[in-house]
Amino acid sequence: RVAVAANFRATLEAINRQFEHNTGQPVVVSSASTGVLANQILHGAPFDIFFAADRQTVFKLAAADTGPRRGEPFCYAIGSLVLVGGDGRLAQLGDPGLSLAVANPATAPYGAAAMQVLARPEFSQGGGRKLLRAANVVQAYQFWHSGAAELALLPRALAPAGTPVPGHWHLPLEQFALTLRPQAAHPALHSYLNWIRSDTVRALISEAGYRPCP
Amino acid sequence: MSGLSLQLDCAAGEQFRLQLACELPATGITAIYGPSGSGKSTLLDCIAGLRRAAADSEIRFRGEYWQRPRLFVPPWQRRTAYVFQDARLFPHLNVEQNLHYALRRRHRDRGVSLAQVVSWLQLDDLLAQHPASLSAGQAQRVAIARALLSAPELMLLDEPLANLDHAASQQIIGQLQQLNTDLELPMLYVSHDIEEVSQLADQLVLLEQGRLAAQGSLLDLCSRLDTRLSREDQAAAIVVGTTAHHDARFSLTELDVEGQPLLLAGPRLAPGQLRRLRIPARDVSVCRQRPTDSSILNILPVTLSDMLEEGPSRVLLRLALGSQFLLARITRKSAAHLQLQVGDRLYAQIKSAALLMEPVPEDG
Amino acid sequence: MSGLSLQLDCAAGEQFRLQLACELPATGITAIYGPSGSGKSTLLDCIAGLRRAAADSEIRFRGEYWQRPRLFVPPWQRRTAYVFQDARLFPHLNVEQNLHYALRRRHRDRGVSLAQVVSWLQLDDLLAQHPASLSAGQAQRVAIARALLSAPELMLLDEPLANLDHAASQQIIGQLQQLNTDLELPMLYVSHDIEEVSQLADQLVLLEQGRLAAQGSLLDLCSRLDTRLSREDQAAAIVVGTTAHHDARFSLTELDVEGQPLLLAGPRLAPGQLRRLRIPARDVSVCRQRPTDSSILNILPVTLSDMLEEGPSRVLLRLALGSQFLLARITRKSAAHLQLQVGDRLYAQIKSAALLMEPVPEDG
Amino acid sequence: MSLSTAELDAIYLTLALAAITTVLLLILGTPLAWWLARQRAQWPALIEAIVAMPLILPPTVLGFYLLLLFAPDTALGRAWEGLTGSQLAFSFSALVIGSVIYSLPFVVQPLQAAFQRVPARLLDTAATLGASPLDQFRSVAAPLCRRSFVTAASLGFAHTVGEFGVVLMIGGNIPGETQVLSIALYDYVESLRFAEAHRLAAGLVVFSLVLLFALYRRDRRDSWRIRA
Amino acid sequence: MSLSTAELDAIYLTLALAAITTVLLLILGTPLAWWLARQRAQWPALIEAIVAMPLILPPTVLGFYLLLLFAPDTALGRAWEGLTGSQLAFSFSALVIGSVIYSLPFVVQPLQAAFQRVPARLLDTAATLGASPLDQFRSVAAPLCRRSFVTAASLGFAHTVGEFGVVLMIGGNIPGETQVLSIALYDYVESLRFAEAHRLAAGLVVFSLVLLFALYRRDRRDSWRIRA
Ligand SMILES: Nc1ncnc2c1ncn2[C@@H]1O[C@H](COP(=O)(O)OP(=O)(O)OP(=O)(O)O)[C@@H](O)[C@H]1O
Ligand SMILES: Nc1ncnc2c1ncn2[C@@H]1O[C@H](COP(=O)(O)OP(=O)(O)OP(=O)(O)O)[C@@H](O)[C@H]1O
Ligand SMILES: [Mg+2]
Ligand SMILES: [Mg+2]
Repeated sequence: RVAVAANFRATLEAINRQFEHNTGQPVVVSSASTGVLANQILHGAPFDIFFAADRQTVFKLAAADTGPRRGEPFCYAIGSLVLVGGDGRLAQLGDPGLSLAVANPATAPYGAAAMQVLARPEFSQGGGRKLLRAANVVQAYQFWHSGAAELALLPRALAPAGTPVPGHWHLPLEQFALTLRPQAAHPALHSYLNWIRSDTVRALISEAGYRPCP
Repeated sequence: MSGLSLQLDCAAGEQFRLQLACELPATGITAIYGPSGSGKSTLLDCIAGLRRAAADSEIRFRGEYWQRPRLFVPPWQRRTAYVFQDARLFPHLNVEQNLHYALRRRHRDRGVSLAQVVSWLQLDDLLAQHPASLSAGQAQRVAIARALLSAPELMLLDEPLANLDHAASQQIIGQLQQLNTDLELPMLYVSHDIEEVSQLADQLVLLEQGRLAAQGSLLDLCSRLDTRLSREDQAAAIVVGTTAHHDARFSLTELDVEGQPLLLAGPRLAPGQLRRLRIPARDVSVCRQRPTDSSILNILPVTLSDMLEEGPSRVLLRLALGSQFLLARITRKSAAHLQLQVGDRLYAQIKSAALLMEPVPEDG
Repeated sequence: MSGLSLQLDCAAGEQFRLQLACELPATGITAIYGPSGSGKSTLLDCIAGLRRAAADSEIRFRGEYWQRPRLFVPPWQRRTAYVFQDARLFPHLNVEQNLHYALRRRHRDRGVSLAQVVSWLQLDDLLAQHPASLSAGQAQRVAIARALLSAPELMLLDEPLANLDHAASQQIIGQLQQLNTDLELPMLYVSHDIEEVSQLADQLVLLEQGRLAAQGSLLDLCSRLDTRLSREDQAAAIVVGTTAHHDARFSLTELDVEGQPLLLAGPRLAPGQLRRLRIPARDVSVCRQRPTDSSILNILPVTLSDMLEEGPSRVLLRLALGSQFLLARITRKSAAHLQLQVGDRLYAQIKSAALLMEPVPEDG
Repeated sequence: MSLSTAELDAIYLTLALAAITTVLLLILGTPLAWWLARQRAQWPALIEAIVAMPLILPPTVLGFYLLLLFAPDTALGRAWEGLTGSQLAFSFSALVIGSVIYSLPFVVQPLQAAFQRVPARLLDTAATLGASPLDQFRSVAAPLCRRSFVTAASLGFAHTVGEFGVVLMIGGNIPGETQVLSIALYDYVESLRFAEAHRLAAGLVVFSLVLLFALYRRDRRDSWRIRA
Repeated sequence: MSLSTAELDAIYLTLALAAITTVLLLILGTPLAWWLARQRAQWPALIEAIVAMPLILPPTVLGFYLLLLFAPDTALGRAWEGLTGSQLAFSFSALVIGSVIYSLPFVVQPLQAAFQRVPARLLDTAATLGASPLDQFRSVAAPLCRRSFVTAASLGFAHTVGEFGVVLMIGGNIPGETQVLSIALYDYVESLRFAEAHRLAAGLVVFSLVLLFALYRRDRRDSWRIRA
């Protein structure tokens, strides 16, 4: 059983399809926001592995000593940010007349990264803009998609056609995963982990708009 | 301007249908009399606009249509007040608020005041009570008060005294009569108590199974032998007399009925006034010779104008007194014993008679 | 085993308090009589257990406590049936279902059947109707039927006939009396109609402002001059007689009252039966000589045992007929004219008398 | 317990939203419920079912559809912008509209059930005393159904306070503008800041408890006086 | 329109959850509402306020607290595991319990408002005919309040179908076990599969519409017969 942050769900389902095809092992996917899943895991949710959308949550979980023995957190993908909407120029981020949707910086790493981008001096004139904080990146996408927001800063995975934002404008968007059971007891889990680290999967991940982890 | 003209066809359920056409005066008190289930309440509902008679029905009051094809004046614009058979006080308002409810929405400015109504119906002690805590008779008194306060142009009363004791209802009957004349407020009064009816009513409408069985002035209908009224146990004739002198010593008033004196107990009345009397048939006996040492004071010479056998043992007599009539109910045995024949000259002994405008029972 | 013994103290609101202690027989019909607001319904509520009298009150029925300090038998275990002043039919059930409701929960197995009750109260046509569509009188009949079907050991009736016409109520009164004897079903019967009361009741409880004003057998109370009853317009005496022969030709039954014959209209009765008669005071007149050619058949020799002036114009006479008494209401003028004195031997002319067990009015 | 400005803003917004929504709900829901209760025909059952619809869709999904409806390039969005000069989506007005739609069944249904049990006899009585239909409603039906108004208003209010999915979706979580308490609380839980979450939740619960307790107690006192 | 197995699973789970929850809600809510309606004292107003509490907390937050309560290391969690042998959190049973708590006010409040208006006179009448208090309730109060039962049941059912925050939190979105329709729908929207989302939402709406319409229409027919 796999718990996955909502933004990675589509990618992971593609990965799992191949795994199931190769091994005949079924994989059950549960998705929700990283925060909800973390809460559930803290309170005994029966997941074997958790793909979070950030780094922090996973380390917090690993540090908490409740529950069965957990593995080491590992990085499985690095996200990147793109700008969608308007005429595609990054300079629009400095225009106070355009509304901008971002994920909630308090809970979503892409939201935090977006805020770091907006904090750059070249966009300071845009301080008066209408900033829409969606619950997560998907909702930010929906805000923009529905036409209610003119611009949005989104993961490249959601909007491959968007204008990329230079990676050094924000802290790296590492996505970490964590095994929640001792691998030894679960041969299937072991083979699944090996599959995730395989090159095929790495290719799939970068195809989906992520960069591979170092 | 005329009165209240009705042409109604109103089905209630599958089995019952009220169908009648009549003209009622828009003055005085009209009693609607009939057995239970004959459609009395249905009739009032139609007049008040709470039930919708069939589209071709017509209701006209003082020249104004309340219903006719393609016209239906809603109940709140009809200027009637309705005292329902169940009191229907508003449960969320106390007695005083129930009265104010009517007062604030009164149909016209002329009308009785709250203080008057409260004292007439003796509601002072009840004003703060909620309807649920009233006794049935008290609730009925409040309902009458509330209807009066809405200052209607037509008052509909559906057995308003059913839950009141004799003394209380006598008092309210007196007040209703007073209001009827003082305010020129016509009333339709449903009752199955014939005593009540003949005390109050000028006109009578007899209903039977949703149809008009008879209609006319109380005086006429009461002395006829062919209506349902005469078959009642409490059949009575109504006669009219003029007040003559008052005997202060015995507190008796003499009435002149067709040239004959009739003594009634009760308070002093100014002479020369027209008054109605109700004389129950079972309180009248007849004899061929005038008795002299009896406690019966009222002994009048009459002519036997009609006889009707009622069942195996009783006979109803219609006795002419000048142009008016008395009814007497006697046994068939007495009739045989006295060898009564239509046209006989007899003496009617009247044991009791009631003055209707000032309802004080009287006996001889 | 005794009857129903009451010792009640029950406050309703701030102003009203019912306080009485009495023993009532657990057979026959006991009338509870009193003006509106005197606490009649409150009394029945206490007996049924719907109102809780103060903790030190006691109610005992046939030796079994229904209430006493630290004991309160809930209403559904008291085996009473209650006909309320408002019919209180269940609005979500039709007439038949209302009747079945009582039938399914009946208090004991012995009891009348649905078919019987339906035919007694003529409910056949109404069975499918919902309560909201019934006329007031129809609803009352259904309520009586429902109470009967619960096969109670004590029947409480709160003005069950207030909305019925005379003919219908006469019929139901007859049936209630029948049931009372056939099923040995004691009844407490609230009414402010004294005619109804004296037709039905064996015992009488007079209430006034929450207190017991008088209590006793109807016969006693009715011929006393000192109770509220004698001050009523409809005051009447009750006498007991034995049926003698029947005159088939005129359909008259002769009753023997204290050795005197009294003729009553009505169907044949087997000789030798005890029967009660109600003789209204206003239907009795007196004279010093026996009249001969009058339609009044019943003329009985009596002795004047008491006189009571009622207001300025009337006098109430108590007339001894053997060991029983008649009441006569005459004018003060007649009394003066006849120079009446206590002890005088007179003739009482009885215009009408009603046989109570088989309520057929009669006249002489 | 001290509150941050953001929290105070959120509390203020929440109360304003819940109060305005409740008032609007009563204004809209009352006539609708009255109409539904007094219609004899069968087809208004369809309207009843439609009113219940917002309950069926998960709040975020309902919010998504509302967002599609409110967007500036839809008919409604354009009309609104033409009328008021500002955008509908992500405005406080949008929150109000969304909340009203979402909470409508909680107001309409209890009221309708209550109105259906107002005895027609009493309305008729009022009519014969000269009360027009509106007056009959005001002076008879409404006071008889007061408990159901309390129920409707408190369900509507409480639900708006706790509502979250719809508000998040169409509000855009703008602090001081559309960030209500429920979202702030949600944020704390999401970011595993349990201490703050507990504090805010406790505050919310205590506040609502006091408010509702006072409301219900008053209603109890008044309604027993009438029923006695 | 063909449905995937996952969707069929979700539909089945949703219906089972909503049905079981509604039944439980009526079983628990009816006596509670009756008790609240017949208590004359003032303090039960506190119980009324507490019953309304689940409305005030945003669903996910409420879910979070329920999760704290249900976790395997709490008293309740341990007791449950001891009794049934399986874990409470993330089970179907947990969903049921959570839904019942969350929807309780929607059932208790309309019922209470209705019960308060049952005339004591009629209950007394039933008592004199030999009906015990339970029987009085069954045979008089309940039928008189049938419309409010319809309201309560349909609010409870619809709300359970649409509920989402609590279910997501305490259920864990496990397909075939705790993934109900509302979560599946949420998943579609979240993963930008709008076509599927529209299809599922439309199906849900049409289904509920038909169900509720039938229910309300029946109620209309029956209740007018009585009121006529
Ligand atoms: N909806 C209905 N369905 C069937 N019958 C009905 C309906 N409404 C009224 N009725 C019948 O109409 C008849 C007339 O009723 P109404 O109330 O007018 O009688 P009433 O003369 O006032 O009698 P009461 O003196 O007992 O009050 C009754 O037989 C009643 O059962
Ligand atoms: N809760 C209350 N508050 C104040 N007064 C009350 C309350 N309940 C009853 N009463 C009073 O108690 C008295 C007795 O009422 P009850 O109903 O017993 O009278 P009743 O003899 O049955 O009269 P009726 O013949 O009119 O039915 C009335 O005066 C009534 O107003
Ligand atoms: Mg009637
Ligand atoms: Mg009474």
